[in-house]
Amino acid sequence: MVTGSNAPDVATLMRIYRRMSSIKQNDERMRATIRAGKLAIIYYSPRGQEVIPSAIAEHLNDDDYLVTIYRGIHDQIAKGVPLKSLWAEYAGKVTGTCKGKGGPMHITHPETGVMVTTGVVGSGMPIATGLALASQMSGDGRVTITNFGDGASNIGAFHESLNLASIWKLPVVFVCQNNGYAEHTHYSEGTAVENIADRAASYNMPGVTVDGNDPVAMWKAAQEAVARARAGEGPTLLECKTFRFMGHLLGDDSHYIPKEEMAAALEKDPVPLFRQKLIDDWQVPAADLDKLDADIATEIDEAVQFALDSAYPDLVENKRDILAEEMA
Amino acid sequence: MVTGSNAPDVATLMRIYRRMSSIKQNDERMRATIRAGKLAIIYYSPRGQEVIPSAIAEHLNDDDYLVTIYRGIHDQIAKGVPLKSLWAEYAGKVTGTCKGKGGPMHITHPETGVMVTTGVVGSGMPIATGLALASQMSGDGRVTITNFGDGASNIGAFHESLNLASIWKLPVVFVCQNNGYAEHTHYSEGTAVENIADRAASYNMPGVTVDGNDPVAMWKAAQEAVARARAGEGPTLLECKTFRFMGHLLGDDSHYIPKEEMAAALEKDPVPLFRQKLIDDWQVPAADLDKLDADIATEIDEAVQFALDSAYPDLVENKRDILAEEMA
Amino acid sequence: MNAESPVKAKKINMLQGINMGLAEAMEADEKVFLLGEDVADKQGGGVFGVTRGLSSRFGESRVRSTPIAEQAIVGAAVGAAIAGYRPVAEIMLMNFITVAMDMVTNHAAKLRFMSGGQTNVPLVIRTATGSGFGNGGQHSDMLEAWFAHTAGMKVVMPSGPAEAAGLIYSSIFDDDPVVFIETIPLYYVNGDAPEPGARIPLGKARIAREGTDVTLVAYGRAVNDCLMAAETLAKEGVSAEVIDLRTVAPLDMPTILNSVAKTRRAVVAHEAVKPFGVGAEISSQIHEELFSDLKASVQRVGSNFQPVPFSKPLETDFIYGQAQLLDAVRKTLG
Amino acid sequence: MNAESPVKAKKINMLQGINMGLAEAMEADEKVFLLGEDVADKQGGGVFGVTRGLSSRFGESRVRSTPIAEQAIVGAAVGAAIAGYRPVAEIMLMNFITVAMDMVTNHAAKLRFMSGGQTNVPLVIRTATGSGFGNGGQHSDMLEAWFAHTAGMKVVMPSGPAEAAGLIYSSIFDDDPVVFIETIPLYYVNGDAPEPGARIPLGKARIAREGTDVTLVAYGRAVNDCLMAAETLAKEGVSAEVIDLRTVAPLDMPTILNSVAKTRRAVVAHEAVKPFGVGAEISSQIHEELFSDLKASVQRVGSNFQPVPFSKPLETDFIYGQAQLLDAVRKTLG
Ligand SMILES: Cc1ncc(C[n+]2csc(CCOP(=O)(O)OP(=O)(O)O)c2C)c(N)n1
Ligand SMILES: Cc1ncc(C[n+]2csc(CCOP(=O)(O)OP(=O)(O)O)c2C)c(N)n1
Ligand SMILES: [Mg+2]
Ligand SMILES: [Mg+2]
Repeated sequence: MVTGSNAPDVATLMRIYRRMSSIKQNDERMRATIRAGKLAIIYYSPRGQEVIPSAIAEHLNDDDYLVTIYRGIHDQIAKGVPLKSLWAEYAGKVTGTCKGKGGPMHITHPETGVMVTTGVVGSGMPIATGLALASQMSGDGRVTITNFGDGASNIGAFHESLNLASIWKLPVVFVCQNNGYAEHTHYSEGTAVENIADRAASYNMPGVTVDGNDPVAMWKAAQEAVARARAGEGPTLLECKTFRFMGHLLGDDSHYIPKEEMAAALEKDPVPLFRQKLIDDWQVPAADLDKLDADIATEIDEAVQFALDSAYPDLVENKRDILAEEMA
Repeated sequence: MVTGSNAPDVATLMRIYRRMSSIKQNDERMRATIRAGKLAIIYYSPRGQEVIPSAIAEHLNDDDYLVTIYRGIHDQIAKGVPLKSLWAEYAGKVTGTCKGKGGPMHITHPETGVMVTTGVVGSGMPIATGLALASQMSGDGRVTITNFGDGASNIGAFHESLNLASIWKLPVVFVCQNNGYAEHTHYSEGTAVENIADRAASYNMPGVTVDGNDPVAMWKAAQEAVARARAGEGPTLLECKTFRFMGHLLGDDSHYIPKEEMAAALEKDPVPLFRQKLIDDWQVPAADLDKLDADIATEIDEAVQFALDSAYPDLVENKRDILAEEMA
Repeated sequence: MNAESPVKAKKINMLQGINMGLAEAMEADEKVFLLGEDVADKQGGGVFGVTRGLSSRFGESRVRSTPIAEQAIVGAAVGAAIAGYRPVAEIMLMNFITVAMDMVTNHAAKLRFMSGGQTNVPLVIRTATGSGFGNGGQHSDMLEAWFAHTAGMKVVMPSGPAEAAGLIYSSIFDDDPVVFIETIPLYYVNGDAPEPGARIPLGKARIAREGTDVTLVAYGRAVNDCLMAAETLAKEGVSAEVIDLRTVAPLDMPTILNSVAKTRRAVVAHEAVKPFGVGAEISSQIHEELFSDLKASVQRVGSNFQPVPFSKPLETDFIYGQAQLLDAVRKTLG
Repeated sequence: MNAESPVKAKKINMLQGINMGLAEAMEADEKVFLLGEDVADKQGGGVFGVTRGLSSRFGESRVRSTPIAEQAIVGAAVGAAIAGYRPVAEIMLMNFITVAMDMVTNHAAKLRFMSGGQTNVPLVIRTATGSGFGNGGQHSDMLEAWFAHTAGMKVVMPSGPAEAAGLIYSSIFDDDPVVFIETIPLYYVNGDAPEPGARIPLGKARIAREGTDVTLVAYGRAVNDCLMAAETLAKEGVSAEVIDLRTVAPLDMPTILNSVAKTRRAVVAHEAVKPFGVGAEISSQIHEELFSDLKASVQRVGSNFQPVPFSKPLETDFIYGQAQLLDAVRKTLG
């Protein structure tokens, strides 16, 4: 849904909320399913980071490209990957986005523009420049979004990609989801700059720091960056400040996060806050939101069931998709 | 020779000039020797960039570390590597700095602190952080200088190194010798920022752009950066604007450089200009400079002869220095 | 079984074994220091906890958590090494070394030679990997063959806790750059603790089990798999000798060739994919040296030639199993 | 000899051969584009001139000079490839691919598999290397074994100008990622020009010379060295068959095995250092398949296991020569 106005209306906000609620509920169900022993996976929860992709999605078309990372299920849901296919991939089933071969860290779903999900920190960015280059060369008008963490901004691939994208004025938005930690390392212990967005100065591109937990601010910042890319004016580095509620991966007890920091962050949980805001400031009836939340819950129920009921891929899949030609 | 004053005296300037003259004459002889068919090597001339290392050297001790690149013979000469050993290495002789095994692109001479010369763009910087880390941990007071080109500032290793050096406040100076071209690519076609020094902002470190062809300006800028490193205050990104007179490598006809740009640069050849300045502004007798230049010429004569007269390494050297233990 | 029994060795796992070896090395020489992502205790002592306790004991100057920047990590280790330190760099997972291969191949491996012996690079790169944990395509690769193919590097791969303790210590005090590869599944397998101060020299293989009919050459987790296969074979009346290489580069060919000269049959097994793997080098050398003594061609066992799949049944199918090991042995029995 | 003679093919060198193949591919499909350092004509059409004239002909949008940023170069190629383009990325020298191995190994090679076949990566990485030019330790390595060991990659290595023209074309239109390795010394050797439009399929080896007594398996510059050795052997009454692999991965084992089944003796030769090299895989497979047919063990010839030295006599000693090739053949003759 590409929009051009400069303030989101209530319908827009409701769509953003819907995505946020999907992401949050999906995450809760995922953790419960893992804890119940029904899914044996390494899980990187996006809880706390729901707003960022939910707001960006308002400015994207289905065929705009997305590149994301291991902590990317919120990005994928917001971009529209069907929950059934996602759950089935997480469960390693043949009905998954990638027939179960990629797994949680490697979701690909071209129909919704999800081209690469990578487990190597920073490595999505160079590839995103290539997707954007393809769009520039073909003139297909697509924009590429590439997500990465604060920690990823310290690796070489970040630097090379932003420089190349700027030189070539590529239609790409570099979305840094700055959640304050890289695994167990606090932002300030790995990153020699106050705001990641300040690094845009090294590449002659706009660098914008935005409250990634504020749906309206995110919507505006994303609008500008996407519009700029789509207009052929080049890339933007968009730093979205947020927080990671569940640690690096499921099971992480967040021992390295000061208790007060965690408590303060949880208090500002963006999903209930935004829900309340919709009720208070936008007069959305609570019942509407209840209904919406419940619909999502049902959708998730179905997705979980679908995934658990689906079959595993046949072993012949181990010979397929390695090269174009099937292996002997 | 560590100095602390804030303006160079004539003795200092004379030492700087001596290094510059050495580098220039050595380069001329090198090119002549290659053209005469007496040396069959790929040669990256430093002509035009004489001032930078000549001025920096004033602030360094013998045991301060230097990391440089294929275009590094000016850095090595300024750091004090004996010309005989250099020429012999260039000639692949056993009397060379590295017994002829490294060659022009890989000069190592620990006695004068030359620890690494690398042929891989950007790769000296990460190693320089390690040398500086060793000094920080041991408290030996050494400073590490790492040289690289403008083109190298676009590669990932640059980014990772500056960030790490800043986080750890390492005693290292990142010296970008910005000669406007990376091989045949003009600065502006590869680099999305006006000054390389501006990139320091990404790492919370001072970034200084200096006229790398002005000995006094260079002396001052280097003094500050080295002092800062030595005082434990951390790294500096020092961008020295200069020009490469002889193209990327010997034989390069510089077809990609606009004629006017080249002509203007040659007109500002820093070596004769500084020579004249010493005469005009500092009342140095031309005869003194003639003598100095002539002494250098003699030294180079001897070095060339030494290299040509020296033996090649024995073939057993192909089994040595691969691992600590000699190969069977 | 009583853990306190004087004749039984204490049981530890490989995480503990490596931790012990690191601690002993740091104790022995203050030039030994560690760096890597999250390695200090503030961050939990490494993602698997291998370095747990060490920053508390030796200080954060010697156990340094780094940014996510593998080129800088390995580069800093190279620089410190040529300045006289003995750095141990942790690359969290082996697949991530791919961003730092320049530092390894073009620098760590070559600086001694290119400097004519003036700068040696006594560093260790510790890294973990291995399939079986649902980590998928980018977190499970075995790349030891790359390093073994690189002159100037040593490659060490322990098969258990005591092995790991003795080998990491020797790797640290070796004057050459070492890639030390830790198989994640082995982290959690218990074995006898080493005698305190026990050292294991690099470049020397170990006969893990003696036998007369066939030689199984392995390293890392494949050693245990081969020992299991040897048990099965023993029941069938086949006496298998199992060699734990310990060091993949340089190879201890004398030990391999002595064994195969005796058994006249050999199988080489590793978790890495088979084509162009370490097994090919060993197989070739055995054929070259013992061609007329061999009763059958040397067989190789490795994982399927494919990216590591995520889905559990595919992942299980990916890695070689007992069936493949036994089949390979049976092929040599003719 | 008259160059205009109708029966004689025109002579070109490998630089021209590759240039021809690139031009034909760009002509055939506008999805083909080139990127790399200095590849456009403004910068001279590549450091060796391989891409000379192409930006003038096809425009700078399709022949893109890049910053020095190999991760971005290969990454951009990967991204454009999964979006439907057929990028040809030039990595100036093979040693520089070490900074971009993540893009190759973890991404180019795996995206097809990890996506369950949804994204294929039809890119070509062209790169040049080879010793003999005094380029020293960091500019001469042959790393083809790394890529061959990586499932999902193809590795192509031409032995001459017409070969190069036909193989680069096929590499570009292959739907899998290809590393295309150009040996610098071969750039300047003349050979017959290809027929216009001649294509050479990937994965198929070529019998470069027929023979009956021994099979020499080679690729790249070693093909020419083996042909030379075959001449010498012929004078001694030994008939050597020479196989030019063309594609190192996947290997054309049927062609190799057919030949060795006939000759019952084999030597594998390559410029890469011998240990853990491509020769080991080929040797192992020959032994595995033809053990009882072989008259002698397969011999391998490769360069010394050391960094490439600078000094001329050392560099000459580093790379295998005719003597080693002939020795290896004689060993198989027993
Ligand atoms: C090249 C590389 N190095 C290390 C890792 C291990 N690792 C996985 S996630 C992570 C932290 C990334 O932090 P950040 O970029 O802030 O993203 P977040 O997880 O906070 O979303 C690390 C170090 C990796 N996957 N890739
Ligand atoms: C990683 C890598 N990529 C490419 C090259 C090839 N190369 C050698 S020098 C050079 C240009 C470097 O330019 P710059 O950094 O400005 O240094 P200058 O040569 O101008 O001193 C290039 C691309 C290389 N050596 N290493
Ligand atoms: Mg983070
Ligand atoms: Mg330059």
